[in-house]
Amino acid sequence: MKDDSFALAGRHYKSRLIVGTGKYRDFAETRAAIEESGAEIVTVAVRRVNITDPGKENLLDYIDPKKYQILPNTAGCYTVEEAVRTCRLAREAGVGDLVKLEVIGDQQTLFPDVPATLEAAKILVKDGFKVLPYITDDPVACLRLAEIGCAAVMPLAAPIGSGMGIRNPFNLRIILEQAKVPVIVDAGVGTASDAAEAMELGCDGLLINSAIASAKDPVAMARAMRLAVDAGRTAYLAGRIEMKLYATASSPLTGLIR
Amino acid sequence: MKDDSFALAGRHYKSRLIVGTGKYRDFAETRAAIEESGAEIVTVAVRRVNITDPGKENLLDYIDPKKYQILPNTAGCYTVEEAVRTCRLAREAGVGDLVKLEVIGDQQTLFPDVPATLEAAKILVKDGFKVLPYITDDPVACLRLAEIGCAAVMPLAAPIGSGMGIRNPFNLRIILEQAKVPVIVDAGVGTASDAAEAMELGCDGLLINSAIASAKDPVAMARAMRLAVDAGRTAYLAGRIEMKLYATASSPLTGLIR
Amino acid sequence: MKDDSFALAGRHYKSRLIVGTGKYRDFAETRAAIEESGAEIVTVAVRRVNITDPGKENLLDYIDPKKYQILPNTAGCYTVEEAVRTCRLAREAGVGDLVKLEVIGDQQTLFPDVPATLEAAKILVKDGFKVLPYITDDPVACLRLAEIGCAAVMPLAAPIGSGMGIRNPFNLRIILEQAKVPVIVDAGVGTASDAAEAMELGCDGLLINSAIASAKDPVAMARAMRLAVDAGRTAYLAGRIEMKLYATASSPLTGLIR
Amino acid sequence: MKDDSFALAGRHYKSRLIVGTGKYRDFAETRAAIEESGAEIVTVAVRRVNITDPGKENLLDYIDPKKYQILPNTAGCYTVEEAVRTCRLAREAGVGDLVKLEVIGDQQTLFPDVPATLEAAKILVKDGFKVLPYITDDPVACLRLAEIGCAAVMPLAAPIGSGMGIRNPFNLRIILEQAKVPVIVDAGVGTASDAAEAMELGCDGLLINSAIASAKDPVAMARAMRLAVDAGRTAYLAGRIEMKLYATASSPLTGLIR
Amino acid sequence: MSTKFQITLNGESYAVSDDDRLVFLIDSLKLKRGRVAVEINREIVPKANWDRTRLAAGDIVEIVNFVGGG
Amino acid sequence: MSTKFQITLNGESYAVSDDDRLVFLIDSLKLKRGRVAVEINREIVPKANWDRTRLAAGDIVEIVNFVGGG
Amino acid sequence: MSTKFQITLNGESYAVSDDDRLVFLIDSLKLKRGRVAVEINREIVPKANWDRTRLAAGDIVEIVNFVGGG
Amino acid sequence: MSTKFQITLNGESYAVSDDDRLVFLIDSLKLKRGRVAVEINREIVPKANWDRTRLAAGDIVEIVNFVGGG
Repeated sequence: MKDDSFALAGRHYKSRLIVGTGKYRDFAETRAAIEESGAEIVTVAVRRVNITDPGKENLLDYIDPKKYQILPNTAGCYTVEEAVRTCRLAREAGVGDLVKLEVIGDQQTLFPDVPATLEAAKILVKDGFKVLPYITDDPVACLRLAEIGCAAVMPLAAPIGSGMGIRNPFNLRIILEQAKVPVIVDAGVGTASDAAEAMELGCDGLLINSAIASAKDPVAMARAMRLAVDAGRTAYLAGRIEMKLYATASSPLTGLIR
Repeated sequence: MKDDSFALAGRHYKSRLIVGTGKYRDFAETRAAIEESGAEIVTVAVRRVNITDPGKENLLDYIDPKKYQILPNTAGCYTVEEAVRTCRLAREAGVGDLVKLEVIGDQQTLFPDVPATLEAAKILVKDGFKVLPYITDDPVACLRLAEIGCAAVMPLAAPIGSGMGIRNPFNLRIILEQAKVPVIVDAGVGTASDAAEAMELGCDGLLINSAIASAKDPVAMARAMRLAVDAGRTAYLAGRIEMKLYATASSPLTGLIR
Repeated sequence: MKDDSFALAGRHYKSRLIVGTGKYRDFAETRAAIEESGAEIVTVAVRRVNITDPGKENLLDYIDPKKYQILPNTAGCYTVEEAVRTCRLAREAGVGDLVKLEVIGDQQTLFPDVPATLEAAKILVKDGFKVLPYITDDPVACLRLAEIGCAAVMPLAAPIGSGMGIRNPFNLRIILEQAKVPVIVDAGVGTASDAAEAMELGCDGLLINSAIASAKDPVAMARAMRLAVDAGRTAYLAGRIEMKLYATASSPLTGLIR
Repeated sequence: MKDDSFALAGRHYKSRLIVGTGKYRDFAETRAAIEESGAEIVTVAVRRVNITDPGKENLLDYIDPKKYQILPNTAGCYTVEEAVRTCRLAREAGVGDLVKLEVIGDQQTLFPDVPATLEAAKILVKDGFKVLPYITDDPVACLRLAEIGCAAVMPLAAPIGSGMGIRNPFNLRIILEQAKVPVIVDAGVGTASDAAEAMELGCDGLLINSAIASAKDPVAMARAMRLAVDAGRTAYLAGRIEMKLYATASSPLTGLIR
Repeated sequence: MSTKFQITLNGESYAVSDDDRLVFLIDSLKLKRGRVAVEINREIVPKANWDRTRLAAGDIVEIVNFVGGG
Repeated sequence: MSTKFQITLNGESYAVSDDDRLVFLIDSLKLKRGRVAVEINREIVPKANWDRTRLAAGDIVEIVNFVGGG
Repeated sequence: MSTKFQITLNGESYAVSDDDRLVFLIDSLKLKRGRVAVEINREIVPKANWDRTRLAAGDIVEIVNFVGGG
Repeated sequence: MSTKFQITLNGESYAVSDDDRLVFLIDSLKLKRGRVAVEINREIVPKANWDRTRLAAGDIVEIVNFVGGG
């Protein structure tokens, strides 16, 4: 296969895997896992600086913004205002205008608040942001977000951190067939085969955090996810065989001894 | 992860992917796909030489037996006698004593004949063969084959060439938990995520032919399968996160702006 | 089991199956199927009267509003205004204030427009309607609709008329665990086992139209759905056995002959 | 639907549900559950009479052999000889020549020993028994058992008592399409929807014990299973709608207000 | 009876005769009062007002009833 | 009645009295004839032969009936 | 240096010294300019304005940076 | 070279010439010795014996090699 680069918000990336930086034991492990993952885009959260111990090491001492596209998220925001405010602070902090929009609707499920997400996306797009919205696997919500001008849509595969995998591949298939912007599966992936399955469905990219950071061996799982995304994408482009209920011999029927 | 080589019948292999040589357009494509797959063990069928055109090119002109472990199969055999006879001819042809035993029970499904497979395995083991039997995903049949002295068991994931994937992961899990010999999934894999899933279940190896040879782009699919087997095995060793119905935040709850 | 009646919007029903009246060959078949289904609540659409042939028979000549709770829907409405207007006309036509709210977001999927559905629900509840909203299987949207004061929530199992069954039982389980109002699965059921599964998950009710009306034998399928809803509800209350990977004998191990 | 009786070994039955008598709290509960299930065929085990307390109540004091077809099983038998001997004793005890053949291969899974089951079936058929063999969901084994002259085949859906439901509907579909004798799913059903699903696949009958006897409320679950088998069979005969990825409106598109 | 004026009834032009009361229109269409609802120029007309309601030239009238739907 | 000899009944030693007919054993155990089957030394004894069948010292006797099972 | 007045910094009371320029606060906290963003009373203060921006008693100041998140 | 007798080779009639040694047959078919196996009348003939093995009229000979298979 020739060039199969991933175009997102005007840039091209080699890797279709986007990784988060939460839940690691320490920054060294974070860096090691991210390097192993091959990711070029890395999500981060926006939080108050530590006043009591300001000298303290910072994530960006380990994840070089010159090397990685930093993708600030609005995790923890439950209102349009909080989410918009967080994006503006992130942009001011100087990592550009690409943001991962999350407007959470409920603490138990961390599912998005669909109307609030649409409203925040409108404001942010008008404000010049390149918006990657976290959303339910709702084809209609995805259509609306594309109409609003989001750079991609990020339907969830399952609840954040649940590791349940792609609970509803049918909705994803519909979203992909209707999509006019890249579709990046966000949240729910638990293991490598889930990642491969998402890519085989035709997803453009995949965002993973917990499945890597909370694995027994995060660096090894980062490698597994890199391989799985590559495997799934390659299989998608290679064109899989049809499914059949019955068998088809793989050895010839002629020339058998009698 | 340090050494994770695959021990089978007294030899160690780097790759856990075994590939077939059937259904390719030509020998050049066969060779290209097998090289891309990274496989070290390659299955072949035993058939009458072409008398009318004996000079004709032969598979082994393309797949060097010095480089690859050739694994003759008994595909097309419906009786114990045919299968045993085929194995003996294969050994005489000079590729060693490792054989893939298939005693087919029915043309539509190409499912094995379980009693005949057990009987043939007994004869072949006594005769000094290292037997890799194709069998149903029946835990009891797998236990018996191990007792008989087979070098591994090769339960099917789905009918040969069906591309249905792992139809019953539960039986496979039981077989794996009870296994005293390597478990190699044979038949039924359709795409990369199926291969990754098999390895994540803990399978020691995987045998694939149709899913690669009949893909639109066999060489690309061979690459996808290599990556998927590696991804699945790596994820298995890395230790995946538990599945949960509800969410767990991946960004910290502290330090949010107010 | 003693009384297990289904309380909805202040009334109690014996049957937990709600059926639609669309897609039948004729009114006689509609009536026969609805009688066989045992349903007490029947959905209908609101459309212009036929001016050219006003004498023509009408659905309500066959489905007696005194015998059945008529549930007008807003199928075909794509805006808040259309949906609200349709509900008001339905109420004026004299079948009460219970309405099935649908605000469709897209013609291909007929998935609801979540923000518009929430907005219409607010208006209708304030206007005194008892609102049963058709919605995605989004736990957050279901929470909001309950807060707004809807009499129940009606998450879809799969696209309307698709017969795909319960595509995401996990979301349904979450919705049920969080629910403060009855949960009625609407849309997507294809056959009896789907209906039983929905009730076993703990759903309070089920709305079915296409799976009955478009079956080869609609009256027989109506009976199947009645039985399935009863079977699933009964099993839910009876308390099923746990799932286990391994076996447990059902015959005693003692007293075997030797 | 007109007559849809279940023909088995020369007799016709109204009910397609066969129930076991193991694991109940007491004989009264056994009788109550069996009556509620509507079953006409009831499996029993063959064990030594209690010498120390011979007067003790016996199962058949509660399950009248004149009213129910008693179906002795060979549960607990691990060899051909034990199974054949048990069947002969059962016949001598005077409940006829219909037997449920089980030759168990492994204590953990209670999966059948396929070769031993085939061998025992041959002997019993020659000896005049009407044999109902418990077998894996192996299409080839089912073909062989029919050729031997068994009155039906009883593939397992999942391990005995596991409640896992129909783990591999694909194998069952193949068995059903190839079947020349009735197919009765034996073992693995956990709840009502599993039973409905089995019947929708086209199975002729269903054998359930643990799912009823070990439910929190066995009598209620017996009722649920009766309803589910009826629902599934009725749906199978009614002809379900096709599955589609996208939606089809159930309300008319004409006559909408504008 | 001669036509008095035209209205738009359910999207189509409709000739109203001398008797321009809504109730007359309903009855002439042989509609069961208990089964329909009426809008004139987007305003619902309650059944109680049908007798005294008179149609005017150019009125947009919608009369709906229930049909099979899911 | 004095013990005559021992047999093994359902795996346990059992004393047979003067009346060594099988039918007497069955009756003394209060077993319903229609519900049990008997094996002596691995040979089934048809009900028709119970009256004339006599037990012998050391006989291995199995008497079975039906119990709850799946 | 003596305290001049109090502000609320990241939700906690904080004493500002004689030098009440924002830039001084940033530097005294040893924060890397390129890595943080500042809000005063809900208004973002662009980096370009940090030198000339002066804090006032009671100001609500938020200074944020990036942390690990998904 | 004149035909001496007929054998059945891989299911078809085949004429053997004056040189009736198996090794001659193999070579005349241009088969790579290392890649094939030979059965005569259902008995495998080890490579070591090819030189001294002579074919006889009516022999059923099978010569196999490896082909693509899964």
